Amino acid sequence: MALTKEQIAQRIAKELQDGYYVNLGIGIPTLVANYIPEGIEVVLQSENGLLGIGPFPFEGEEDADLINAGKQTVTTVKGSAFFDSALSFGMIRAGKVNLTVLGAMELSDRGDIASWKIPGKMVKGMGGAMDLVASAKNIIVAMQHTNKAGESKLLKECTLPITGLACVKKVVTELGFFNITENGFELVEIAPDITVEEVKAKTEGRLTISQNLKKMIL
Amino acid sequence: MALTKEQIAQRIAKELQDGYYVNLGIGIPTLVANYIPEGIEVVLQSENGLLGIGPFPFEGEEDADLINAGKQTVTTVKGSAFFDSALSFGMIRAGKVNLTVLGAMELSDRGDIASWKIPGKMVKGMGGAMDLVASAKNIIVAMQHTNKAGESKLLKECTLPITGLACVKKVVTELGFFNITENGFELVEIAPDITVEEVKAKTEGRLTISQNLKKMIL
Amino acid sequence: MNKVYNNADEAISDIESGMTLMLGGFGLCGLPENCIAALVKKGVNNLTCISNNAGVDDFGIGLMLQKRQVKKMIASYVGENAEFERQLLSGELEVELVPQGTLATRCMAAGYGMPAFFTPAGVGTEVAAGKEVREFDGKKYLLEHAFKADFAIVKAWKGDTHGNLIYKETARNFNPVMAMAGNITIAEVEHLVPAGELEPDMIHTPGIYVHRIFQGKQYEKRIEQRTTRKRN
Amino acid sequence: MNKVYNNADEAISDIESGMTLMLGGFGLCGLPENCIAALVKKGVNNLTCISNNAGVDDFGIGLMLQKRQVKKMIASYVGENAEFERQLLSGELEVELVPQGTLATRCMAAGYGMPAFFTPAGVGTEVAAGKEVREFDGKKYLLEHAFKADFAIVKAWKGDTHGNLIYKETARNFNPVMAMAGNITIAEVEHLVPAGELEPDMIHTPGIYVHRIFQGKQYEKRIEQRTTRKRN
Repeated sequence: MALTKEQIAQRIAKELQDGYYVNLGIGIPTLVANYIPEGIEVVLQSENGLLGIGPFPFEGEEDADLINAGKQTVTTVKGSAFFDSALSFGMIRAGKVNLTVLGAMELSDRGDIASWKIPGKMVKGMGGAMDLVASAKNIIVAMQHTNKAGESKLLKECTLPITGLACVKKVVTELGFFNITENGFELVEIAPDITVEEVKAKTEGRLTISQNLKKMIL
Repeated sequence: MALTKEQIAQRIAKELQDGYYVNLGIGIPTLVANYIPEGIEVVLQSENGLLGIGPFPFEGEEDADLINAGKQTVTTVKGSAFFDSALSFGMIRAGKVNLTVLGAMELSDRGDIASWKIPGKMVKGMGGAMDLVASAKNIIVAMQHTNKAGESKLLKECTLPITGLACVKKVVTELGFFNITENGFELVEIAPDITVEEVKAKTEGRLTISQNLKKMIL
Repeated sequence: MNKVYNNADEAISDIESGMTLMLGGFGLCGLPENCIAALVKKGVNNLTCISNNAGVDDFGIGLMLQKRQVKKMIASYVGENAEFERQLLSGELEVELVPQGTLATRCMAAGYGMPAFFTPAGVGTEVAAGKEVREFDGKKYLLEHAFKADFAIVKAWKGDTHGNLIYKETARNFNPVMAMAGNITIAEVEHLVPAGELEPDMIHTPGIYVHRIFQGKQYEKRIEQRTTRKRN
Repeated sequence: MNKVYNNADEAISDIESGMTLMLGGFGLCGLPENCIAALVKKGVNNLTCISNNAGVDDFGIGLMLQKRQVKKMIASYVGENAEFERQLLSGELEVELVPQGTLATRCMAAGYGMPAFFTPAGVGTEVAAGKEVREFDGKKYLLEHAFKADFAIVKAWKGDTHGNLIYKETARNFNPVMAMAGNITIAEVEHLVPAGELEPDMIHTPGIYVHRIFQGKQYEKRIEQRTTRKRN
């Protein structure tokens, strides 16, 4: 069975390590915060100027001056710090964020990512995505494997305008967990009840199957 | 009579205007703070990270964490702000400081200044002087007209290593107040009881005498 | 020294059509609401606006777009705004999209007297078109330039009569870097206090960067995504 | 997450001879006194030290110079130090003098992931030797590069267990920009408190930049120029 969005987030959360500073993008990545493993402490960075994002406020306690990068009302935690947008991207560019989790529209088998524009249809802007992908040493993309028409979004070449070149090293879709190597996508964990053949059929980019392919455990 | 150091500072203080942010270098420039005209408000910037330098502390109230760029213990005033060294020079480079008063070892008639090094004899370093002279739109140099041997320090060309090129527009020495124009030093105010001939004799660089030459009034 | 103005109308009175303005805020958070309202009332147009977002249809810079006061928008993210999209697609509005970190750093660079700097964001993308690319330690970077703005308009939580500013929570965002970058900087604050009442160690923007300050009123502080949890 | 160390000896235990260190402070103000003492005790040598000043003969980095632990000093102002001058003139010590604003900005650039930037300081001087000069808006600027440092060692007033730091008065100086720039950053603080005790709006250095923190002891805080006035 293909993973739900929550399960994709749940799998990505297993990559977290104690002491990590983590930037979670809008959409599936945000859900990762719900699955932080017991016993480890991670600090969530919000690029609008907050380290230490807390849970949503209780009803009636929303503070318009306290939002995350998705413009949602949030709270602080013990040890939170506020700062301006330049310092926020300063710490991102300086490589101080240990893990960045982002959504994508398309991904190439060399790790190129397209996520910010559909020419003629949608131009919302790149926001902080170009800074994040250009800077992070450790990026995991969370995305759907195919579009609504069933076409692969894991491609040989991105067709949409690029957000960053050769920057993504790992991707988790509803079908499995893939590393991006010099041989393209490498399936290392497969979702429960998904077949390798299905993954092959739905992946347009170069695909290899790990020698140590595992069933994904959530 | 040649001006004393205090009188040089006193004359420079007349250039202050209400609302000015001012950086005063070590030596004679520091004395300018003692002659701020009545009724105007200026804010003194210390490049180690303070806007709003107050007077020396009362005896027994010295605070080792609160010093000026000359490493002297100081105090704050109402409206003071602390910041780091990068922001301090940021505001200097961005041209936010309205007036900079500096000492000099030598000055050329094109406004080059030498103030940081005597090869083979003294290498204390430039500190913030190179940043200040490269950035300030309005620099007044406070200096002695001649060295101990009686040789002019207002020269055609600096002989010592340069701090900045063509950056000084005004200089006050014990002999008078000079603008630096395309024709070199222009004597615009002469110290009481000093003759134009003496100024000429003691100035090696190109010198013109203002059509409107005035006796300096302190 | 007199930096204090009575209200937004007075503070923006010499902003003219055709000028370049920086406007602080992220989404609808930390917006200079009073100044935006005054700009709409004054009716200046042909403006170039540098701001991370373009507001929503009926709040923030969206209000200026409704009145077609903006000729060019320089921003990083402009979703959530139908009127913006209409003007963009019809060609009425010129848009330059800049990566968010680059946008912030180009403001900061202006305030730091740094005309240009290298940043990795946008290498290999549309954003790199026409820009110098240089490699440092095996990684490619773009040369980006400091912004220039006739006016920077920012919102702070507290300010004093010397122009020192303190921001609140994530309403800080772009406000400090823009405050440093304006040829003239106008700050509107929720609480204006006499010089000496703010702790000198706790000031986010030193007053040297702020030319005009006034106490704003009737802040709406609209929330874009009201997300909450229930008490157990 | 455990960033808390017991003392300076533990915090610096893996600093090795030949490394590059940044050390915060201006003059004798805001110096990481505990770490300097521990470095002297440990006896590492061949160090490259980046610091605005070199201390005085018997305080600050001067203590490391006495023990000839420093191979190269990168600083803006090194007066007030006879032993320094002796080592410099004898050729024992390599010295690179950097304009103070450039020094601060090269640290900041490292912390902002900005490999290089343009600055006007030093154009036409010895400092410009070998550097790219470029004109922007009719003014000349030098290309300067971000510093790299194995360790940055800073002193703050208060810090929490997450590494968030608050500095006091002009003891802030170079400490925040160096804190951002170290490959590993060690902060010694006068008061170490549990995470949650510092006001999030008032933090000068966010903890993400700080890898190790400990509460220092017996701060001497020597005053270089004790200037006072008498009460009337």
